[in-house]
Amino acid sequence: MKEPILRVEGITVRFGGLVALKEVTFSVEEGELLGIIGPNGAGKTTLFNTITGAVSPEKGRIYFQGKDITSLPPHKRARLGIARTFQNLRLFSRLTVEDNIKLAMGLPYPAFAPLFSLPSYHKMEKQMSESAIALLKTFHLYPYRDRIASALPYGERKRLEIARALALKPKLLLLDEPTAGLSHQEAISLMEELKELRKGFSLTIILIEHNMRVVMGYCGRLITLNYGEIIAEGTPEEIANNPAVLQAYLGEESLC
Amino acid sequence: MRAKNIILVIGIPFSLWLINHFISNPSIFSPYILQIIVLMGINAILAVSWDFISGVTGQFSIGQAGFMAIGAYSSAFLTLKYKVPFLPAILFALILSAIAGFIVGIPTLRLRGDYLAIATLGFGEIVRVAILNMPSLGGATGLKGIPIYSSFFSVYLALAITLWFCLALLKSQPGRILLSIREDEIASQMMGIDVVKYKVFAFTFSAALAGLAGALYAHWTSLVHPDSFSFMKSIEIILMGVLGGMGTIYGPAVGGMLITLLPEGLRLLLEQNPLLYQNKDFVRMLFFAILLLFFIILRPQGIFGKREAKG
Amino acid sequence: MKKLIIYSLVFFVIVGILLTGCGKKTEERNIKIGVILPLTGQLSTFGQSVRKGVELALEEVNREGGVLGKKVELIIEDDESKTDTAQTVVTKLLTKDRVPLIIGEVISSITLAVAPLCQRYKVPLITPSATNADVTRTGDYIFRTCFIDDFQGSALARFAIESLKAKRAGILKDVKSDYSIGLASAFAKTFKEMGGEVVNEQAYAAGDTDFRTQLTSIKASNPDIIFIPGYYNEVGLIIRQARELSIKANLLGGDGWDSPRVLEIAGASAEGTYYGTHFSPLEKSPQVQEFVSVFKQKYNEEPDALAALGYDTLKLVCSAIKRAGTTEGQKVRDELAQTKNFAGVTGEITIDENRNARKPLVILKIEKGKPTYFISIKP
Amino acid sequence: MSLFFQQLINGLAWGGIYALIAIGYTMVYGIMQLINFAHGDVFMAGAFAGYVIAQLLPDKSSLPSVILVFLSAMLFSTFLGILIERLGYRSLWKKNAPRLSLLIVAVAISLLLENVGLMIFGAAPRSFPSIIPSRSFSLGSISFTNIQVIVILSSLVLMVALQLIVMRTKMGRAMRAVAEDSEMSALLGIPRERILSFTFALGSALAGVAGVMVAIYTPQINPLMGILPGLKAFVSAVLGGIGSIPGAMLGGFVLGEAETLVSAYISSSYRDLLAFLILIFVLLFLPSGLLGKGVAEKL
Repeated sequence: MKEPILRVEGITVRFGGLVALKEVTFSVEEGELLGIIGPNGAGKTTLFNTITGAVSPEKGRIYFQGKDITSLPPHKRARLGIARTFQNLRLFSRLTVEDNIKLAMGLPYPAFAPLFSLPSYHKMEKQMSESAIALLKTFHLYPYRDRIASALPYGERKRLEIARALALKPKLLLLDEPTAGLSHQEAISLMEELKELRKGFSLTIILIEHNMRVVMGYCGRLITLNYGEIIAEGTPEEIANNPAVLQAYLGEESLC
Repeated sequence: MRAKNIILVIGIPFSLWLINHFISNPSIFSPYILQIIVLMGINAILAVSWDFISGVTGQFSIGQAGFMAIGAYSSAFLTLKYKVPFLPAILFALILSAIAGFIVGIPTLRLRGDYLAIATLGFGEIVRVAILNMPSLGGATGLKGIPIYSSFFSVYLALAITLWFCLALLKSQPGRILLSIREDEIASQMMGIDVVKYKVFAFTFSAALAGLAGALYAHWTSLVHPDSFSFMKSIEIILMGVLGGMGTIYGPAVGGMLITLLPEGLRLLLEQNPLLYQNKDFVRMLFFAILLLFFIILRPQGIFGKREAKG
Repeated sequence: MKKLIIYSLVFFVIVGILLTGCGKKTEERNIKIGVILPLTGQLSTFGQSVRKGVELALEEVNREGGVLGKKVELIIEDDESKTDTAQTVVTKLLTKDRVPLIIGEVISSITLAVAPLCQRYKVPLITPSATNADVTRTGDYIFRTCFIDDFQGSALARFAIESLKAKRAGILKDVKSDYSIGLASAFAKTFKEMGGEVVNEQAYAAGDTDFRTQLTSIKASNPDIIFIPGYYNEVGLIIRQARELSIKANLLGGDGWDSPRVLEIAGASAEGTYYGTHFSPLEKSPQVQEFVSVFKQKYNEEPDALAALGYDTLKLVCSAIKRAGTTEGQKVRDELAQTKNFAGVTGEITIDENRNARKPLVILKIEKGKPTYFISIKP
Repeated sequence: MSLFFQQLINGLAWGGIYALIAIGYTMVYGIMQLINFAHGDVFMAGAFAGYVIAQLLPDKSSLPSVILVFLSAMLFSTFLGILIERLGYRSLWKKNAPRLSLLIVAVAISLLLENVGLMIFGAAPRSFPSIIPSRSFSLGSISFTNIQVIVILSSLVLMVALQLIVMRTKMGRAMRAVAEDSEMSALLGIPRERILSFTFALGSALAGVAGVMVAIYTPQINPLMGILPGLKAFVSAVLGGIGSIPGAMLGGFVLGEAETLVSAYISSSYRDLLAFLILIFVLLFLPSGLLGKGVAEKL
């Protein structure tokens, strides 16, 4: 059995008195599309923050490709190939669309290179532009190339954030409510694109979503969080009929 | 691309050297105007140094006067007491203020927004009061009789180099990274950028530039005393940056020049009106305050900044 | 397009400045003398007093036909009691107005800052009241018409020991002023040489308003005299707060006390304090009484030491130019250097080899709310 | 030993003054997360208002005229505080402009007040008419003046009064709610603008009183007298725990005493240095101050 790309073991996070995550344990296989669902405040985003290093857990370990990354700072985890988007869009609003993408490419030449316009500087800048443009084209954002991020319509900004995450050439992509605020049609086309990308970039995706049609239609496996605990794990069908999940959502009409 | 650079790298110093002969000769050109022009250059460097850390990297600093003081005093101490020539003294001032920037940068950069601003203000005052209590640095009455090594040429060459360094960085990936830290530190971290390392670099680089300006200032006025590096000086530097247009580097450079030009222009203007002339210094600061308020509320991006489109 | 406008605007501004810069000054009809004084800011009363004395002397000189057949004109500049402003303004006097000679400054720290400029442009600078010894050491173009702190300090120490029978002295000096530091060290040196003991030395910074902490620790060493070589703003508060802390010791100061503001701030608590200065309006000599009456007639108030020094300085400068026969810097400098017993209201002025003046110190005592003549000490 | 107690008393007076000004900083910061740089100058404006009224009064040291001087200072500072909030901060705060702009506006207003003061009153310091003739008492070898006692007592009384207003009255509860979560309180129908003005008014009134107290205690005023005490009062607020009113009081007295002891036992030129060293220390190692509550960065 190949080593799972991500292993989360007994993660507990506490903010003052409030227990945000309690003994959360699960693992993700390479290439999987895992969905995380649960009512508001169940700890979904806190889980993402813990995986990406923004929040340090009180207890528990996190393994990425077999390596223990629990105490790594966020930027090192990103370099290892963990990329994410945010629930409420954290773009670099006064930078151009292209620059937003380039940000994920680190610093490919020595800091002083631009001062003396060394050849390595020109070569790498050209390369960065090319790969950025390629990515923008796949996300149909190329026309907005020189506009500043805050000038884009909402849908386009959502796609830009995902494109920026992909510019990190990640192995694991954490999407925090990617279809939130999108029309049904836009959500479906986004999920189709993500399916293509998963194959193209041999990508593992973890998705936090409230849009049940998206979750049910596209995720291979689902985990349900409630009050910081995993209450159910399984294929979309199993989850749909799981009493604990229904009870957690209380009164929501049947899932499928 | 290459030819253009060579022309610039040789052309600018040569033309500055040429102008220097014409402008520094008291019989041809009035030293009073020269004095203003040199101070314009020094203030431009200071405004750019502030813009690099506050406008570009978004770490609001009210302590530039502290680094300027370190640069001024360290270089003056060497040239005055040990007869060290000008260039090594300037390099020493640069390095010392860079080290100071590094030492101050690491602890304070964990702070956010106005806490950071107040910490840098505290740092600036600590430097001023420390110098005040160092008898070897002339204490409260300052260092006098510093050899006048600065000239139009050295100041504007330093300004040219400062602008070249900062603009080259700004237009390339290091600049983008610093700008991303200004825009959203957490997102920048998530994109794999070691935010602390870059903030400390920005702080150190900005401190070095302020130190350079301090060294040039000391060797032009030939007298430095702690009061000319009070936090009011830091506020004046902020004013230049904000009016010029934060985050553009060339904006604050022009802002620095205009702000220096203002009091002299005001002095000539006010000479006719005795009452205003009587307390012209307050009129100058009053005018600054109103100008600052006008810009912040009506045109926050300053003269050269780009309007932020409302998404 | 917008960028183009802005760039061309900046370009024209710069060219404009460059052009206004050059151009020579035409020869002037009358003799212009530069005067640099603190007319506003922390020490404005000093500047105002010197200005009154200088302007009175100017009237008299011009009434008697001016100098070398030309009327004398003053260009009076205010440096707001700040060294940076003083430097800018003196540069303007030297290079834009091209004055042959400058009277000023009043405060030691500021005089020390502008003296190198005058030395560089070979324009004589005469300070009426800056007593710090280093001032004239800047260069051979720097003169003064008052005594120096070394003399004032030792004279005050001699006065404390001989007249006030003091044994244990406390000192409270202003760390921000060359005058105060120089005077304090001169006093301490002579006081110790004459058998006295400096029991406690405390410092404050100009602009402070609360001195109770320093005064309390001085009080604990129970001195019988406290020497306070400061300027009048702080001195007034120090005297008041000292009496509030029921400190009974004698309080002694230098010419920095010579301003009506001391009595205004300290009020009744200034009773029985002493200070040394250059001049007292109550001196009996006919020349002094005549000066006092003319001064009172013009300004209906009594002249203080600084007004008298200003008056003497302008008269001395005019006599030097008359003797030199020209306003050329080098010649006027030589004449000034050879001044021998010039009869001034503040006493006979002889410029010694260090270009300082040897003058007596006048000690005044504040009695019934008024400074009264007590004793004068010869150099 | 008596020297130590004598120094303590000297420290108490300034402690009270710092505390009164610090309260203004803490309250405004609690609601707007803004360091109101102009607050030190409101303190100065109070002193000058008192000065102008005292000049006009015929019989200066009668009880009614003393009260009139304090009242006029409080009213003028309150009016100034509200004016600053209304013209300077409100438009930006409502647009929730970046905090940087608010900080720069604060600095600009502070410059404005200082230089208007310089234009009208000139830079030379003025002595404040002694509306309370100072009489010194002594307990053993420790001597203190009636003014010191008045300063210390009145600052304590005002602080207790303020604490009552904040803890007991409806307006006080609303203030605390807005400080806790201003969006939520707006949703619950609390008129944020009025609360903001009320907070500025309260803080400025205290600063105005502190201004008159310093004017009587020193007794000297000048248009730039607000800068240093303003900064030190902010240090007190941060030391006590920004946002907590008891913290501001504690911080004020601690800083007042620390400064006095440092300048007594080390040297007075390190007094100002101490304030900033404390500031840096607290900001780095004790961000929530002595009594403050932690401020977590919402992700």
